[in-house]
Amino acid sequence: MTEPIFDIEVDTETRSARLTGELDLASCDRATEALAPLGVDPGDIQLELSDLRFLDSSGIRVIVQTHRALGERGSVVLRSPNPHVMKILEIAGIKDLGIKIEDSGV
Amino acid sequence: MTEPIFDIEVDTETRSARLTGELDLASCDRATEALAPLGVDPGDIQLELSDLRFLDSSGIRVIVQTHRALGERGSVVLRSPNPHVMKILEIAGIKDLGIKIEDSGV
Amino acid sequence: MSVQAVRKTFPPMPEVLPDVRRFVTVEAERRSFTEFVQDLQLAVTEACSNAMRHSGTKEIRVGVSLVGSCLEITVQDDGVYRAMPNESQDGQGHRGLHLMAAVVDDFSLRRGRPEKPGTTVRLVKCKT
Amino acid sequence: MSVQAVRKTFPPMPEVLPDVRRFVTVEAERRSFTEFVQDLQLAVTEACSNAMRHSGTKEIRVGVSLVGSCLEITVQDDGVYRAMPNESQDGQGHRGLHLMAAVVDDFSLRRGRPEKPGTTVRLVKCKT
Ligand SMILES: Nc1ncnc2c1ncn2[C@@H]1O[C@H](COP(=O)(O)OP(=O)(O)O)[C@@H](O)[C@H]1O
Ligand SMILES: Nc1ncnc2c1ncn2[C@@H]1O[C@H](COP(=O)(O)OP(=O)(O)O)[C@@H](O)[C@H]1O
Repeated sequence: MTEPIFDIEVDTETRSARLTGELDLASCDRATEALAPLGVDPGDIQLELSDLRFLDSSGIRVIVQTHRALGERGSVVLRSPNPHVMKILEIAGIKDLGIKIEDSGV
Repeated sequence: MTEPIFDIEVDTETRSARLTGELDLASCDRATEALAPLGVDPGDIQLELSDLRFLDSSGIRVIVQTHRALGERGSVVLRSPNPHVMKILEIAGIKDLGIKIEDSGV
Repeated sequence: MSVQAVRKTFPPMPEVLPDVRRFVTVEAERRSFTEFVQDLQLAVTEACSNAMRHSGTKEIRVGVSLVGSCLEITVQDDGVYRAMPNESQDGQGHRGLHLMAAVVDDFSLRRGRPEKPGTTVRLVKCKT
Repeated sequence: MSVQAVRKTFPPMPEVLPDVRRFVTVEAERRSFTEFVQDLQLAVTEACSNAMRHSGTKEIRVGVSLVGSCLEITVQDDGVYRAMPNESQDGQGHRGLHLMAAVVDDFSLRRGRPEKPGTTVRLVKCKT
Protein backbone atom coordinates (compact mmCIF):
# COMPACT_ATOMS: atom_id res chain seq x y z
CA MET A 1 0.00 0.00 0.00
CA THR A 2 1.19 3.49 -0.80
CA GLU A 3 0.74 6.12 1.87
CA PRO A 4 -2.23 8.45 1.37
CA ILE A 5 -1.52 11.78 -0.31
CA PHE A 6 -3.28 13.69 2.45
CA ASP A 7 -4.39 12.72 5.92
CA ILE A 8 -5.83 14.58 8.88
CA GLU A 9 -6.20 13.35 12.47
CA VAL A 10 -8.46 15.41 14.70
CA ASP A 11 -8.43 15.31 18.51
CA THR A 12 -11.44 17.11 19.96
CA GLU A 13 -10.06 16.66 23.51
CA THR A 14 -6.97 18.77 22.91
CA ARG A 15 -8.70 20.86 20.18
CA SER A 16 -5.92 19.99 17.77
CA ALA A 17 -5.34 18.33 14.43
CA ARG A 18 -2.32 16.89 12.65
CA LEU A 19 -2.18 17.44 8.90
CA THR A 20 0.00 15.10 6.86
CA GLY A 21 0.97 15.18 3.20
CA GLU A 22 -0.37 17.51 0.53
CA LEU A 23 -3.22 19.94 1.12
CA ASP A 24 -4.62 21.25 -2.16
CA LEU A 25 -7.90 21.53 -4.10
CA ALA A 26 -8.18 17.74 -4.03
CA SER A 27 -7.95 17.46 -0.25
CA CYS A 28 -9.26 20.79 1.07
CA ASP A 29 -12.90 19.71 1.41
CA ARG A 30 -11.87 16.72 3.47
CA ALA A 31 -9.80 18.99 5.73
CA THR A 32 -12.66 21.47 6.14
CA GLU A 33 -15.07 18.70 7.14
CA ALA A 34 -12.66 17.10 9.57
CA LEU A 35 -11.97 20.44 11.26
CA ALA A 36 -15.61 21.50 11.59
CA PRO A 37 -16.21 19.78 14.99
CA LEU A 38 -13.36 21.82 16.50
CA GLY A 39 -15.23 25.03 15.73
CA VAL A 40 -18.22 24.15 17.88
CA ASP A 41 -16.71 25.01 21.26
CA PRO A 42 -14.77 28.18 22.06
CA GLY A 43 -10.98 28.19 22.34
CA ASP A 44 -7.91 28.11 20.14
CA ILE A 45 -7.41 25.35 17.58
CA GLN A 46 -3.89 23.90 17.19
CA LEU A 47 -2.91 22.67 13.73
CA GLU A 48 0.25 20.57 13.70
CA LEU A 49 1.84 21.13 10.29
CA SER A 50 5.27 19.50 10.68
CA ASP A 51 4.28 16.65 8.34
CA LEU A 52 2.48 18.86 5.83
CA ARG A 53 4.62 18.69 2.70
CA PHE A 54 2.52 20.90 0.42
CA LEU A 55 0.15 23.82 0.96
CA ASP A 56 -1.46 26.09 -1.63
CA SER A 57 -4.17 28.77 -1.67
CA SER A 58 -6.89 26.10 -1.36
CA GLY A 59 -5.27 24.95 1.87
CA ILE A 60 -4.87 28.50 3.11
CA ARG A 61 -8.57 28.97 2.50
CA VAL A 62 -9.29 26.04 4.84
CA ILE A 63 -7.11 27.56 7.55
CA VAL A 64 -8.64 31.03 7.19
CA GLN A 65 -12.20 29.69 7.20
CA THR A 66 -11.52 27.64 10.32
CA HIS A 67 -10.07 30.73 11.99
CA ARG A 68 -12.95 32.97 10.93
CA ALA A 69 -15.55 30.48 12.12
CA LEU A 70 -14.12 30.87 15.63
CA GLY A 71 -14.71 34.61 15.50
CA GLU A 72 -14.03 36.15 18.89
CA ARG A 73 -14.01 32.72 20.51
CA GLY A 74 -10.44 31.81 19.64
CA SER A 75 -7.74 31.65 17.05
CA VAL A 76 -6.07 29.09 14.84
CA VAL A 77 -2.48 28.33 15.86
CA LEU A 78 -0.23 26.79 13.19
CA ARG A 79 2.59 24.68 14.59
CA SER A 80 5.95 23.87 13.02
CA PRO A 81 5.35 24.47 9.32
CA ASN A 82 8.31 23.41 7.18
CA PRO A 83 10.28 26.27 5.61
CA HIS A 84 8.47 26.23 2.28
CA VAL A 85 5.01 26.05 3.88
CA MET A 86 6.15 28.90 6.14
CA LYS A 87 7.15 30.95 3.11
CA ILE A 88 3.72 30.42 1.51
CA LEU A 89 1.97 31.42 4.73
CA GLU A 90 4.05 34.59 4.86
CA ILE A 91 3.48 35.51 1.22
CA ALA A 92 -0.24 35.03 1.80
CA GLY A 93 -0.02 37.44 4.74
CA ILE A 94 -1.70 35.00 7.09
CA LYS A 95 -0.47 36.71 10.24
CA ASP A 96 -2.41 39.85 9.34
CA LEU A 97 -5.58 37.87 9.91
CA GLY A 98 -4.78 37.08 13.54
CA ILE A 99 -3.70 33.51 12.85
CA LYS A 100 -0.70 32.57 14.97
CA ILE A 101 2.33 30.64 13.76
CA GLU A 102 4.47 28.81 16.31
CA ASP A 103 7.67 26.99 15.71
CA SER A 104 7.87 24.27 18.32
CA GLY A 105 11.63 24.29 17.85
CA VAL A 106 12.04 20.75 16.58
CA MET B 1 -9.58 77.56 -12.46
CA THR B 2 -9.59 73.90 -13.46
CA GLU B 3 -12.01 71.61 -11.66
CA PRO B 4 -10.47 69.46 -8.95
CA ILE B 5 -9.53 65.90 -9.91
CA PHE B 6 -11.42 64.47 -6.96
CA ASP B 7 -14.02 65.90 -4.65
CA ILE B 8 -16.22 64.53 -1.91
CA GLU B 9 -19.22 66.19 -0.24
CA VAL B 10 -20.44 64.57 2.95
CA ASP B 11 -23.88 65.10 4.47
CA THR B 12 -24.07 63.70 8.00
CA GLU B 13 -27.81 64.45 8.17
CA THR B 14 -28.74 62.07 5.37
CA ARG B 15 -25.70 59.82 6.06
CA SER B 16 -24.62 60.20 2.46
CA ALA B 17 -21.71 61.42 0.37
CA ARG B 18 -21.27 62.41 -3.26
CA LEU B 19 -17.98 61.43 -4.88
CA THR B 20 -16.89 63.34 -7.95
CA GLY B 21 -13.98 62.79 -10.32
CA GLU B 22 -11.19 60.25 -9.94
CA LEU B 23 -10.71 58.12 -6.84
CA ASP B 24 -7.25 56.54 -6.77
CA LEU B 25 -4.14 56.27 -4.58
CA ALA B 26 -3.79 60.07 -4.71
CA SER B 27 -7.28 60.77 -3.41
CA CYS B 28 -8.17 57.71 -1.30
CA ASP B 29 -6.87 59.09 2.01
CA ARG B 30 -8.93 62.22 1.58
CA ALA B 31 -12.02 60.09 0.90
CA THR B 32 -11.38 57.88 3.93
CA GLU B 33 -11.07 60.90 6.22
CA ALA B 34 -14.14 62.60 4.83
CA LEU B 35 -16.21 59.45 5.30
CA ALA B 36 -15.07 58.70 8.85
CA PRO B 37 -17.75 60.83 10.59
CA LEU B 38 -20.47 58.78 8.87
CA GLY B 39 -19.26 55.64 10.60
CA VAL B 40 -19.87 56.99 14.09
CA ASP B 41 -23.62 56.41 14.22
CA PRO B 42 -25.38 53.21 13.16
CA GLY B 43 -27.24 52.96 9.85
CA ASP B 44 -26.52 52.58 6.16
CA ILE B 45 -24.22 54.99 4.33
CA GLN B 46 -25.23 56.12 0.84
CA LEU B 47 -22.43 56.86 -1.61
CA GLU B 48 -23.58 58.70 -4.72
CA LEU B 49 -21.21 57.63 -7.51
CA SER B 50 -22.88 59.04 -10.62
CA ASP B 51 -20.14 61.67 -11.03
CA LEU B 52 -17.27 59.32 -10.18
CA ARG B 53 -15.34 58.97 -13.42
CA PHE B 54 -12.56 56.67 -12.22
CA LEU B 55 -12.27 54.01 -9.51
CA ASP B 56 -9.42 51.58 -8.86
CA SER B 57 -8.44 49.13 -6.11
CA SER B 58 -7.37 52.00 -3.83
CA GLY B 59 -10.89 53.40 -4.10
CA ILE B 60 -12.45 49.99 -3.54
CA ARG B 61 -10.39 49.71 -0.40
CA VAL B 62 -11.97 52.95 0.89
CA ILE B 63 -15.45 51.60 0.21
CA VAL B 64 -14.74 48.23 1.83
CA GLN B 65 -13.14 49.83 4.91
CA THR B 66 -16.10 52.17 5.33
CA HIS B 67 -18.43 49.20 5.06
CA ARG B 68 -16.44 47.06 7.50
CA ALA B 69 -16.24 49.86 10.05
CA LEU B 70 -20.03 49.76 10.24
CA GLY B 71 -19.95 46.09 11.15
CA GLU B 72 -23.43 44.92 12.08
CA ARG B 73 -24.64 48.49 12.35
CA GLY B 74 -25.27 49.04 8.68
CA SER B 75 -24.07 48.69 5.15
CA VAL B 76 -22.59 50.87 2.44
CA VAL B 77 -24.96 51.47 -0.47
CA LEU B 78 -23.37 52.52 -3.78
CA ARG B 79 -25.67 54.56 -6.00
CA SER B 80 -25.60 54.93 -9.77
CA PRO B 81 -22.04 53.96 -10.68
CA ASN B 82 -21.28 54.54 -14.38
CA PRO B 83 -20.92 51.38 -16.48
CA HIS B 84 -17.14 51.17 -16.20
CA VAL B 85 -17.11 51.79 -12.45
CA MET B 86 -19.85 49.15 -12.20
CA LYS B 87 -17.69 46.69 -14.14
CA ILE B 88 -14.76 47.26 -11.75
CA LEU B 89 -17.00 46.78 -8.72
CA GLU B 90 -18.25 43.51 -10.18
CA ILE B 91 -14.79 42.21 -11.06
CA ALA B 92 -13.71 43.02 -7.51
CA GLY B 93 -16.65 40.97 -6.23
CA ILE B 94 -17.86 43.78 -4.02
CA LYS B 95 -21.37 42.35 -3.65
CA ASP B 96 -19.97 39.28 -1.89
CA LEU B 97 -19.00 41.54 0.98
CA GLY B 98 -22.55 42.70 1.65
CA ILE B 99 -22.11 46.08 -0.02
CA LYS B 100 -25.22 47.05 -1.96
CA ILE B 101 -25.25 48.59 -5.42
CA GLU B 102 -28.33 50.54 -6.50
CA ASP B 103 -29.03 52.04 -9.85
CA SER B 104 -31.27 55.02 -9.26
CA GLY B 105 -32.44 54.68 -12.85
CA VAL B 106 -31.23 58.04 -14.11
CA MET C 1 22.75 18.51 -21.97
CA SER C 2 19.80 19.71 -24.03
CA VAL C 3 16.51 18.17 -22.97
CA GLN C 4 13.50 18.34 -25.29
CA ALA C 5 10.44 20.30 -24.32
CA VAL C 6 7.69 18.07 -22.94
CA ARG C 7 3.95 18.45 -22.63
CA LYS C 8 1.41 16.36 -20.78
CA THR C 9 -2.37 16.55 -20.78
CA PHE C 10 -4.43 16.19 -17.61
CA PRO C 11 -8.18 16.05 -17.01
CA PRO C 12 -9.59 19.03 -15.04
CA MET C 13 -10.00 16.95 -11.87
CA PRO C 14 -8.44 18.00 -8.57
CA GLU C 15 -7.32 14.41 -7.95
CA VAL C 16 -4.65 14.79 -10.64
CA LEU C 17 -2.93 17.74 -8.93
CA PRO C 18 -0.43 15.53 -7.08
CA ASP C 19 0.42 13.92 -10.45
CA VAL C 20 0.90 17.36 -12.01
CA ARG C 21 3.37 18.18 -9.23
CA ARG C 22 5.21 14.87 -9.73
CA PHE C 23 5.44 15.56 -13.47
CA VAL C 24 6.81 19.06 -12.99
CA THR C 25 9.23 17.87 -10.32
CA VAL C 26 10.69 15.14 -12.51
CA GLU C 27 11.02 17.43 -15.53
CA ALA C 28 12.53 20.26 -13.48
CA GLU C 29 15.06 17.90 -11.93
CA ARG C 30 16.02 16.51 -15.35
CA ARG C 31 16.83 20.09 -16.34
CA SER C 32 18.81 20.78 -13.15
CA PHE C 33 16.20 23.07 -11.60
CA THR C 34 15.96 20.98 -8.44
CA GLU C 35 16.46 23.97 -6.15
CA PHE C 36 13.28 25.58 -7.53
CA VAL C 37 11.03 22.54 -7.37
CA GLN C 38 8.94 23.69 -4.42
CA ASP C 39 8.17 27.09 -5.92
CA LEU C 40 7.32 25.46 -9.24
CA GLN C 41 5.04 22.93 -7.57
CA LEU C 42 3.14 25.72 -5.90
CA ALA C 43 2.85 27.84 -9.05
CA VAL C 44 1.73 25.00 -11.30
CA THR C 45 -0.83 23.83 -8.73
CA GLU C 46 -2.34 27.33 -8.52
CA ALA C 47 -2.53 27.63 -12.30
CA CYS C 48 -4.14 24.21 -12.73
CA SER C 49 -6.55 24.79 -9.82
CA ASN C 50 -7.73 28.01 -11.49
CA ALA C 51 -8.32 26.23 -14.78
CA MET C 52 -10.30 23.55 -12.92
CA ARG C 53 -12.35 25.94 -10.81
CA HIS C 54 -13.02 28.80 -13.16
CA SER C 55 -12.58 27.97 -16.84
CA GLY C 56 -14.85 25.04 -17.70
CA THR C 57 -12.10 23.42 -19.77
CA LYS C 58 -12.16 19.76 -20.80
CA GLU C 59 -8.41 19.36 -20.47
CA ILE C 60 -5.32 21.06 -19.13
CA ARG C 61 -1.98 20.95 -20.93
CA VAL C 62 1.16 21.40 -18.85
CA GLY C 63 4.40 22.08 -20.69
CA VAL C 64 7.96 22.23 -19.42
CA SER C 65 10.87 23.61 -21.42
CA LEU C 66 14.21 25.30 -21.07
CA VAL C 67 14.50 28.82 -22.44
CA GLY C 68 18.07 30.00 -22.09
CA SER C 69 18.97 29.77 -18.41
CA CYS C 70 15.31 29.69 -17.41
CA LEU C 71 12.76 26.95 -16.93
CA GLU C 72 9.39 27.76 -18.45
CA ILE C 73 6.21 26.02 -17.40
CA THR C 74 3.02 26.64 -19.32
CA VAL C 75 -0.49 25.74 -18.20
CA GLN C 76 -3.08 25.91 -20.96
CA ASP C 77 -6.80 25.41 -20.84
CA ASP C 78 -9.54 25.68 -23.47
CA GLY C 79 -12.06 27.36 -21.20
CA VAL C 80 -13.13 30.95 -20.69
CA TYR C 81 -11.24 33.44 -18.54
CA ARG C 82 -13.60 34.82 -15.95
CA ALA C 83 -13.24 38.41 -14.96
CA MET C 84 -16.20 38.21 -12.60
CA PRO C 85 -16.01 35.73 -9.73
CA ASN C 86 -17.99 32.51 -10.26
CA GLU C 87 -18.00 31.58 -6.60
CA SER C 88 -18.44 33.61 -3.46
CA GLN C 89 -15.12 34.50 -1.89
CA ASP C 90 -16.59 36.05 1.27
CA GLY C 91 -13.74 38.49 1.21
CA GLN C 92 -10.95 36.06 0.72
CA GLY C 93 -9.71 34.60 -2.51
CA HIS C 94 -7.48 36.05 -5.18
CA ARG C 95 -4.46 34.65 -3.43
CA GLY C 96 -3.66 32.47 -6.42
CA LEU C 97 -2.37 35.17 -8.77
CA HIS C 98 -0.43 36.79 -5.95
CA LEU C 99 1.23 33.51 -4.93
CA MET C 100 2.17 32.67 -8.51
CA ALA C 101 3.64 36.11 -9.14
CA ALA C 102 5.51 35.93 -5.84
CA VAL C 103 7.35 32.66 -6.46
CA VAL C 104 8.43 32.95 -10.10
CA ASP C 105 10.58 35.46 -11.98
CA ASP C 106 8.17 35.96 -14.83
CA PHE C 107 4.46 35.35 -14.65
CA SER C 108 2.05 35.87 -17.48
CA LEU C 109 -1.56 35.22 -18.15
CA ARG C 110 -2.79 35.35 -21.71
CA ARG C 111 -6.39 34.94 -22.70
CA GLY C 112 -7.54 33.43 -25.95
CA ARG C 113 -9.62 35.17 -28.58
CA PRO C 114 -13.27 34.36 -29.24
CA GLU C 115 -12.27 32.13 -32.17
CA LYS C 116 -9.67 30.35 -30.04
CA PRO C 117 -10.61 30.50 -26.38
CA GLY C 118 -8.62 29.33 -23.41
CA THR C 119 -6.10 30.80 -21.02
CA THR C 120 -2.35 30.25 -21.03
CA VAL C 121 -0.39 30.85 -17.86
CA ARG C 122 3.38 31.06 -18.20
CA LEU C 123 5.57 30.52 -15.16
CA VAL C 124 9.28 31.18 -15.58
CA LYS C 125 12.03 30.55 -13.07
CA CYS C 126 15.58 31.60 -13.87
CA LYS C 127 19.02 30.67 -12.60
CA THR C 128 20.98 33.67 -11.42
CA MET D 1 -0.61 54.89 -40.01
CA SER D 2 2.40 53.73 -38.01
CA VAL D 3 2.92 55.61 -34.77
CA GLN D 4 6.26 55.39 -32.98
CA ALA D 5 6.53 53.79 -29.58
CA VAL D 6 6.59 56.37 -26.79
CA ARG D 7 7.85 56.31 -23.25
CA LYS D 8 7.40 58.78 -20.44
CA THR D 9 8.98 58.86 -16.99
CA PHE D 10 7.01 59.73 -13.86
CA PRO D 11 8.08 60.21 -10.24
CA PRO D 12 6.66 57.62 -7.81
CA MET D 13 4.13 60.05 -6.39
CA PRO D 14 0.40 59.29 -6.32
CA GLU D 15 -0.36 62.85 -7.49
CA VAL D 16 0.91 61.96 -10.97
CA LEU D 17 -1.58 59.10 -11.47
CA PRO D 18 -4.13 61.33 -13.23
CA ASP D 19 -1.32 62.46 -15.58
CA VAL D 20 -0.37 58.85 -16.25
CA ARG D 21 -3.97 58.17 -17.24
CA ARG D 22 -4.06 61.25 -19.51
CA PHE D 23 -0.82 60.12 -21.17
CA VAL D 24 -2.10 56.60 -21.80
CA THR D 25 -5.45 57.92 -23.03
CA VAL D 26 -3.88 60.26 -25.57
CA GLU D 27 -1.46 57.62 -26.84
CA ALA D 28 -4.15 54.93 -27.02
CA GLU D 29 -6.44 57.28 -28.97
CA ARG D 30 -3.65 58.18 -31.40
CA ARG D 31 -3.36 54.47 -32.12
CA SER D 32 -7.14 54.00 -32.51
CA PHE D 33 -7.61 52.11 -29.26
CA THR D 34 -10.22 54.57 -27.98
CA GLU D 35 -12.72 51.81 -27.15
CA PHE D 36 -10.27 50.30 -24.65
CA VAL D 37 -9.23 53.51 -22.90
CA GLN D 38 -11.10 52.87 -19.67
CA ASP D 39 -9.68 49.38 -19.20
CA LEU D 40 -6.20 50.67 -19.99
CA GLN D 41 -6.55 53.54 -17.51
CA LEU D 42 -7.47 51.11 -14.79
CA ALA D 43 -4.68 48.66 -15.58
CA VAL D 44 -1.94 51.30 -15.82
CA THR D 45 -3.10 52.93 -12.60
CA GLU D 46 -2.92 49.61 -10.75
CA ALA D 47 0.56 48.88 -12.08
CA CYS D 48 1.88 52.35 -11.19
CA SER D 49 0.23 52.28 -7.75
CA ASN D 50 1.97 48.99 -7.01
CA ALA D 51 5.34 50.41 -8.02
CA MET D 52 4.70 53.42 -5.77
CA ARG D 53 3.45 51.45 -2.78
CA HIS D 54 5.65 48.39 -2.81
CA SER D 55 8.86 48.76 -4.81
CA GLY D 56 10.82 51.73 -3.45
CA THR D 57 11.65 52.88 -6.98
CA LYS D 58 12.89 56.40 -7.78
CA GLU D 59 11.03 56.57 -11.08
CA ILE D 60 8.39 54.81 -13.12
CA ARG D 61 8.62 54.47 -16.90
CA VAL D 62 5.40 54.04 -18.83
CA GLY D 63 5.66 52.90 -22.44
CA VAL D 64 2.99 52.64 -25.12
CA SER D 65 3.47 50.83 -28.41
CA LEU D 66 1.62 48.95 -31.09
CA VAL D 67 2.47 45.28 -31.50
CA GLY D 68 0.56 43.89 -34.46
CA SER D 69 -3.12 44.46 -33.78
CA CYS D 70 -2.49 44.94 -30.08
CA LEU D 71 -1.64 47.90 -27.89
CA GLU D 72 1.10 47.16 -25.37
CA ILE D 73 1.61 49.25 -22.26
CA THR D 74 4.64 48.64 -20.08
CA VAL D 75 5.17 49.92 -16.56
CA GLN D 76 8.75 49.63 -15.33
CA ASP D 77 10.24 50.41 -11.97
CA ASP D 78 13.76 50.04 -10.54
CA GLY D 79 12.62 48.82 -7.15
CA VAL D 80 12.36 45.39 -5.55
CA TYR D 81 9.44 43.04 -6.08
CA ARG D 82 7.97 42.14 -2.73
CA ALA D 83 6.64 38.66 -2.24
CA MET D 84 5.78 39.36 1.39
CA PRO D 85 3.27 42.15 2.12
CA ASN D 86 4.82 45.41 3.31
CA GLU D 87 1.59 46.77 4.71
CA SER D 88 -1.21 45.16 6.63
CA GLN D 89 -4.09 44.21 4.38
CA ASP D 90 -6.45 43.15 7.16
CA GLY D 91 -7.77 40.51 4.87
CA GLN D 92 -8.31 42.67 1.86
CA GLY D 93 -5.82 43.64 -0.77
CA HIS D 94 -4.45 41.74 -3.70
CA ARG D 95 -7.19 43.09 -5.88
CA GLY D 96 -4.65 44.86 -8.09
CA LEU D 97 -3.26 41.82 -9.90
CA HIS D 98 -6.74 40.40 -10.31
CA LEU D 99 -8.13 43.64 -11.77
CA MET D 100 -5.22 44.00 -14.20
CA ALA D 101 -5.52 40.39 -15.37
CA ALA D 102 -9.28 40.82 -15.73
CA VAL D 103 -9.27 43.87 -18.03
CA VAL D 104 -6.44 43.08 -20.47
CA ASP D 105 -5.83 40.20 -22.89
CA ASP D 106 -2.29 39.55 -21.82
CA PHE D 107 -0.84 40.45 -18.45
CA SER D 108 2.69 39.79 -17.39
CA LEU D 109 4.87 40.64 -14.47
CA ARG D 110 8.60 40.17 -14.81
CA ARG D 111 11.03 40.73 -12.01
CA GLY D 112 14.56 41.93 -12.46
CA ARG D 113 17.66 40.04 -11.48
CA PRO D 114 19.88 41.03 -8.55
CA GLU D 115 22.27 42.85 -10.92
CA LYS D 116 19.39 44.66 -12.61
CA PRO D 117 16.46 45.00 -10.22
CA GLY D 118 13.03 46.36 -10.92
CA THR D 119 9.69 45.00 -12.06
CA THR D 120 8.18 45.26 -15.51
CA VAL D 121 4.44 44.89 -15.92
CA ARG D 122 3.14 44.37 -19.45
CA LEU D 123 -0.49 45.11 -20.24
CA VAL D 124 -1.72 44.12 -23.69
CA LYS D 125 -5.08 44.82 -25.21
CA CYS D 126 -5.95 43.43 -28.63
CA LYS D 127 -8.48 44.24 -31.32
CA THR D 128 -10.59 41.28 -32.27
N1 LIG E 1 -7.59 29.61 -16.04
C1 LIG E 1 -8.57 30.45 -15.70
N2 LIG E 1 -9.74 30.41 -16.34
C2 LIG E 1 -10.76 31.24 -16.01
N3 LIG E 1 -10.67 32.20 -15.06
C3 LIG E 1 -9.52 32.31 -14.38
C4 LIG E 1 -8.41 31.45 -14.66
N4 LIG E 1 -7.41 31.80 -13.83
C5 LIG E 1 -7.86 32.82 -13.07
N5 LIG E 1 -9.14 33.14 -13.39
C6 LIG E 1 -9.94 34.23 -12.80
O1 LIG E 1 -9.05 35.02 -12.02
C7 LIG E 1 -9.52 35.13 -10.68
C8 LIG E 1 -8.36 35.25 -9.70
O2 LIG E 1 -7.69 34.02 -9.51
P1 LIG E 1 -6.93 33.71 -8.16
O3 LIG E 1 -6.06 34.87 -7.81
O4 LIG E 1 -6.23 32.41 -8.31
O5 LIG E 1 -8.02 33.66 -7.01
P2 LIG E 1 -9.27 32.72 -6.79
O6 LIG E 1 -9.12 31.55 -7.68
O7 LIG E 1 -9.20 32.36 -5.34
O8 LIG E 1 -10.45 33.60 -7.11
C9 LIG E 1 -10.42 33.94 -10.49
O9 LIG E 1 -11.40 34.18 -9.49
C10 LIG E 1 -11.05 33.79 -11.87
O10 LIG E 1 -12.13 34.69 -12.01
N1 LIG F 1 5.92 46.87 -8.80
C1 LIG F 1 5.97 46.13 -7.67
N2 LIG F 1 7.04 46.20 -6.87
C2 LIG F 1 7.10 45.48 -5.73
N3 LIG F 1 6.13 44.65 -5.31
C3 LIG F 1 5.03 44.52 -6.06
C4 LIG F 1 4.88 45.26 -7.27
N4 LIG F 1 3.68 44.94 -7.81
C5 LIG F 1 3.10 44.07 -6.97
N5 LIG F 1 3.90 43.79 -5.90
C6 LIG F 1 3.62 42.83 -4.81
O1 LIG F 1 2.49 42.08 -5.20
C7 LIG F 1 1.46 42.16 -4.20
C8 LIG F 1 0.08 42.08 -4.86
O2 LIG F 1 -0.26 43.28 -5.50
P1 LIG F 1 -1.80 43.67 -5.70
O3 LIG F 1 -2.57 42.51 -6.22
O4 LIG F 1 -1.86 44.90 -6.53
O5 LIG F 1 -2.37 43.95 -4.24
P2 LIG F 1 -1.98 44.98 -3.12
O6 LIG F 1 -1.12 46.03 -3.76
O7 LIG F 1 -3.28 45.51 -2.63
O8 LIG F 1 -1.27 44.18 -2.07
C9 LIG F 1 1.76 43.44 -3.45
O9 LIG F 1 1.25 43.38 -2.13
C10 LIG F 1 3.28 43.46 -3.47
O10 LIG F 1 3.79 42.63 -2.44
